[in-house]
Amino acid sequence: MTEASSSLDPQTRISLYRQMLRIRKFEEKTHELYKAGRLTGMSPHLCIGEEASAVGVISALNPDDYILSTHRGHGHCLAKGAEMGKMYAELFGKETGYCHGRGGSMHIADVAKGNLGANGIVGAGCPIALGAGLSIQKRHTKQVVVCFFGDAATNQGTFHEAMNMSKAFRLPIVWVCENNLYGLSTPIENVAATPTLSDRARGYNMPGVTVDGMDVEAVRAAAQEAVVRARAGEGPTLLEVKTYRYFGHGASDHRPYRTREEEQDWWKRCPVANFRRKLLSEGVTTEADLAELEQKIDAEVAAGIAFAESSPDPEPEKSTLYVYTED
Amino acid sequence: MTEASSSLDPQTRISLYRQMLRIRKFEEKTHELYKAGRLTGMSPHLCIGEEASAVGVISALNPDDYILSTHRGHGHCLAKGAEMGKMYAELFGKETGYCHGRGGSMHIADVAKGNLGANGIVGAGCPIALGAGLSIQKRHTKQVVVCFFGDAATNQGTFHEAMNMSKAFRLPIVWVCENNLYGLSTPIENVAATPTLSDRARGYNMPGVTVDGMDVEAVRAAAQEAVVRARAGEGPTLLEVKTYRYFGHGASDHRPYRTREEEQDWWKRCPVANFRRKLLSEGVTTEADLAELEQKIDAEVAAGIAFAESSPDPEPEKSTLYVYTED
Amino acid sequence: MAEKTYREAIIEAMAEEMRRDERVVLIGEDVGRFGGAMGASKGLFQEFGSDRVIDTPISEAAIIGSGLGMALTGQRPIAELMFIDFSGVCMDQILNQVAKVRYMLGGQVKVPLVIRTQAGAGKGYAAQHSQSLEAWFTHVPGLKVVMPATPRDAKGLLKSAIRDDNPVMFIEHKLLYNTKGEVPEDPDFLIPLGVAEVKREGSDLTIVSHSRQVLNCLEAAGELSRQGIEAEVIDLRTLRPMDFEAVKASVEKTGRLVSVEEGYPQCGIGAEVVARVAEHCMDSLDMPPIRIASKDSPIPFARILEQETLPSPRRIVERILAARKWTRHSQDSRLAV
Amino acid sequence: MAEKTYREAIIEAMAEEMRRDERVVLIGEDVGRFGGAMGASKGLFQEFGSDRVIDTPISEAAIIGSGLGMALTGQRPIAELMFIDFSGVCMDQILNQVAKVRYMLGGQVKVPLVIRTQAGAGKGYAAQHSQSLEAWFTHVPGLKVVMPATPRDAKGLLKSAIRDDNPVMFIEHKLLYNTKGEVPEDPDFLIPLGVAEVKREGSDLTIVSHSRQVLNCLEAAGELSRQGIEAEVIDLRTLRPMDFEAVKASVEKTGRLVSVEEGYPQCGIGAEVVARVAEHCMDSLDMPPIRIASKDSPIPFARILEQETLPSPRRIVERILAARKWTRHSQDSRLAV
Ligand SMILES: Cc1ncc(C[n+]2csc(CCOP(=O)(O)OP(=O)(O)O)c2C)c(N)n1
Ligand SMILES: Cc1ncc(C[n+]2csc(CCOP(=O)(O)OP(=O)(O)O)c2C)c(N)n1
Ligand SMILES: [Mg+2]
Ligand SMILES: [Mg+2]
Repeated sequence: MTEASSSLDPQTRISLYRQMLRIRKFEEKTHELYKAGRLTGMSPHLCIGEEASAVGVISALNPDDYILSTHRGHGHCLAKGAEMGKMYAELFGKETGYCHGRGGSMHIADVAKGNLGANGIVGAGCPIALGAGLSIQKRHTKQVVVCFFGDAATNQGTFHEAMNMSKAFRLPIVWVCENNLYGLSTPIENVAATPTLSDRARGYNMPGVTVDGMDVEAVRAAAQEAVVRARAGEGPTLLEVKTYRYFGHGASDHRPYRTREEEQDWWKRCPVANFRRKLLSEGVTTEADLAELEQKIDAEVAAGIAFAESSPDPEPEKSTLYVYTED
Repeated sequence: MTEASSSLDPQTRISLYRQMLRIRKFEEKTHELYKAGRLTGMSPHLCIGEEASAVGVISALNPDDYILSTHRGHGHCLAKGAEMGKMYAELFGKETGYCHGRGGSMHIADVAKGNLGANGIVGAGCPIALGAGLSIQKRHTKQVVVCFFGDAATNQGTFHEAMNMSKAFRLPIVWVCENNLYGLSTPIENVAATPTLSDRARGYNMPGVTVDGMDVEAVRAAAQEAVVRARAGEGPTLLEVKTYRYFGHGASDHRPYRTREEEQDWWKRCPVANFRRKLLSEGVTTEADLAELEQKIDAEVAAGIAFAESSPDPEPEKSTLYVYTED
Repeated sequence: MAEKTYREAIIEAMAEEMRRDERVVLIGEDVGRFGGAMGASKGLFQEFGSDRVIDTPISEAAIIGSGLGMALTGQRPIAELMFIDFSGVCMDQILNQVAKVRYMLGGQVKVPLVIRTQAGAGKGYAAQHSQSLEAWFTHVPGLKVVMPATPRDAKGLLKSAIRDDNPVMFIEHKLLYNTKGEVPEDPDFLIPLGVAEVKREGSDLTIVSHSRQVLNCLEAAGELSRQGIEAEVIDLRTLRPMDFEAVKASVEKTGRLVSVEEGYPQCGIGAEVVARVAEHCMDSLDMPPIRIASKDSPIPFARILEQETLPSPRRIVERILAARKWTRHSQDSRLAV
Repeated sequence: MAEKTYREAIIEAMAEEMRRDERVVLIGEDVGRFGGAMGASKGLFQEFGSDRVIDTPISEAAIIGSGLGMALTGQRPIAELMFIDFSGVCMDQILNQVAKVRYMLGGQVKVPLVIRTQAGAGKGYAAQHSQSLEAWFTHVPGLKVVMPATPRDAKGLLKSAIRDDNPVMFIEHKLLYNTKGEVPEDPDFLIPLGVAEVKREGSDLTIVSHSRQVLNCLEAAGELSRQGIEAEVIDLRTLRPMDFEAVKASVEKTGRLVSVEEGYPQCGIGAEVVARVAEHCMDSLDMPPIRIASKDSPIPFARILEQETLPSPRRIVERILAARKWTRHSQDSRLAV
């Protein structure tokens, strides 16, 4: 790592914390809404526990860099600058949502901010990231693409094709594998040839790095290194972020495939709580300041939900709008 | 390698030579027939130059082991014990061909001999090989599966899924990559992240071996090691066989993408001619014996073609036979 | 006979066939201890163990290929594809390998493989988890395509599919898993593939449908009946081979055809049904046929949009009632009011 | 105007659009220096260089995904898929990404992507290199589907496809590349997508077709004319959106419909055409519609089997002549002998 965690200035560190907390609170509320039966559709895939990945990686990007996100993508979307109101509105299926209610949680996107979209197909973002990389290469813009995917996605053919081509063409891409140990009920160690997923990079002659995904500063530092490499035209990196999803795959998943002890151990490593403690103990901020920050986020959440709730439904007669540009 | 080339007994060595020559002569005749306009359909993908791969690998197998072959599969088919007559008949589209004229060169198969078939889709044999491996594992039969594919096939998603799953499940499979440096017009080095394709194995924690594909004894020895491992339940191996196709991808390919010098250099390494010289210089056989052997093969080729030519066409009214078992 | 859910019927069919024939194995994502994303393999791992109920990586091409490779080497696999929408990532294995290998090899092999998957919308799963792609598979020679609408059919057809020596796409519907119905317990209860069933008799009009839309059609038929129109509802059950004789016999009786499906409208199952009727019994038609399908768009997420997109009993009734106005031989029509 | 081959027309269309708009790029296997497996990109690499004509690994999902990713970030890519049969290995990218992303994202993006590929049988390429899968793509909302039959159409339609802001499956036919015809040289010559063309006028019967089968239909129409039957031949050119108005107008004139396609028979383009006619102008039909397609099997290798499998002028003529016997209103039929 090029940068020790302490080298970050206080404002940046507080900002990292704020972003993680925003995600945590957004997701907690989403969970609550779903449990209360106020969201329709597939139970949202929450990223509670994985906030340091989204925030650490995306904090290493410029606003005009691109990301491709996953079915577990609320954190990525928020970290790339999305508004909570438009996100909640999308989860509620409202006309004011990012996708005008067409996409929902699994297809959330904020293209204006460089988030080219979540994806409901495991591994499907990888080939699309290649195209964004090629287009940057052709336009010589020095942008970078970050493509997120889960541990289980590394077993998809698309992952492989994308890894190979990105390296062969030296594309400015950072491949971020959010390894939360499971793909739905299946422990990755049962179905992957390599227990350490950054080892996959060895088959592509590509730098492969594993980082503690519960430490936002470590994630940011590792991402920054990869981003610098990409921006300098030195090609892609595979960054494995070791993390954990505290909740089930979806709300109906009662996690019979893992123990409560395992979960407790990971809760002890909570990226948000621990970073909070660290900031306080290192004197970077105070309880009072954090309380204020927390209140602001609570207000943002409340305002977001109010916006979503008061928004109109899409017009059913326009259900086929956006199939083609001519519509 | 467990076995020095000289450790093979004379009969085995002569048999290896005989098999290579059979393939060479079969293919030369095929080329001649195609050039003369006597074969219809896509120009056959000849394996001239790659004989040591098919023969070396398959000579390490038992008769009840399985292979999956490729669009460049005549050599595999012959080495696994197919009859020339039924093969030529298939190339001629005759009712007496292995596939009753339904498949042709690209789908040639001899299931009774364990050849589960060539494939027209690059990389498509890999997932099928997994199933053969699973079925062996379940039946505890100690059989082994060899799956052949080209260098370019290692860039397909199916290759990756199969490599990963075979290792995660310790399947009895030998993955044989016939690296002839090109996928159609494209040099593999332009489009692959790793110049040495056995390096791909590193991303799967799998033994990866590169062997001189112009030396049939070296290929056989390397294959044997992998086969022993597979049969012992120790899982798969990726074996890269470095070889060269002396002809174009198909007959209409005039190879603008490579130089005649490069081809000449590889001709100097001809697996058939060099092994012949070796057998003679080491006193394993004599010119006279080889002349006899050659004549026998010429006769087999001639008989095969005569059989094919004199065979009936499929009956057009039965064109839909074999779509379903009820047909 | 016992009242069972569609899900239970599916599980029971697999369990019975696995007991009967040890070559039958199940392979797919999370099908083992977890019991399947839809819970449609619950208990099988516990009974049959990891040799016969195999959890895979998220590698659908490898799953289908594994099924094929096992089928070619003496097993009778069932490969589960979690959502039919994921067929995109393994389509080559289905289209070019599974469906064609027997033909390409001139009959050297049989492919006793069942690909079990589930389709359909109505749960707000949005565009990539709600499709009804049965028309695609029906298009492809070499495959059989089965879509049961009831627990009884699910069991009898799945058992037949497993015993069939040809590849079968067995497509369940995600909204049906919790529906209930009588299911025979005889382990030799089978429903042959390729045979439609008249799910309701009627004399005025023929409604042809399959999978969950059969339930909508029956509901619509109830409403029509209250309005004095007796609809016959034919459940195709198997889309390939299609039991066109059953459709023809009904249309010749009623003189009117409505096809209802949940898939996309163009080149769908309805197109095939209507085209065959037009070719083979146009003279029996007293009114132009009616096709009802999803709207011509990806499936939207928002409930209000999704409901608008899908066929519903109300839409079916409305279309049929509206059609009466343009009945051709309205003089002699039984439908004319 | 100059006489050009279909291949030249394709190359010219791409070259002109690449000159006109530097956002247009071509990506695919062997499309660069080699000029494409079908020679349909010869010279482009030499003129536009490796930034705009990109040779890829054999990774079709990566090719289509690259096209999509470029389209989302300001380029106007053409992605070449060497054979339509290979769509199986990249179908998810086409079905679930390219076709749906604009809709799923509620219009946040446009997808100006052309997927150029080639289809069709007749060269003895066997089951995995001879398919006509246009019905699959036509089934999918979000895609446009174009299949030109002549060099002129190839050029005008490809240029329109490249300028279109929606994803277009542009499907060439392998047997057409060497066919010749007049091709306008005006760089602004465009043929709008979604407009069929009457390729031959006739009063007795309407034949609807597309791609290479249009040539067979024209040949059949010549033979029929010698037998006193004047067939109108409509080339759909674009299958989605389909110019049904053109079909309807013709059927209303002739009273008879024959559809001819090279794809598999069930749930094909012919099913859609016949179904629409049955729904919307059944009263105009004097005879049951006729569907002609490939036989219901994978495409066989042997020439004698392949010829048997495909539609041909002879088969078209025979089917039409046989049909005259069962003309419904044979008294007043112009076709009756
Ligand atoms: C191609 C494909 N296969 C299966 C699924 C169903 N599915 C959705 S998420 C998921 C688990 C993905 O695991 P991972 O990639 O590790 O991401 P995580 O959910 O753990 O964040 C599965 C199996 C899918 N959406 N797409
Ligand atoms: C999925 C797929 N993509 C492309 C092709 C067209 N194609 C057939 S063989 C070939 C080259 C394959 O190269 P390689 O795997 O190295 O085998 P080789 O021909 O060199 O033996 C190509 C591009 C195909 N058949 N299937
Ligand atoms: Mg995971
Ligand atoms: Mg090669």
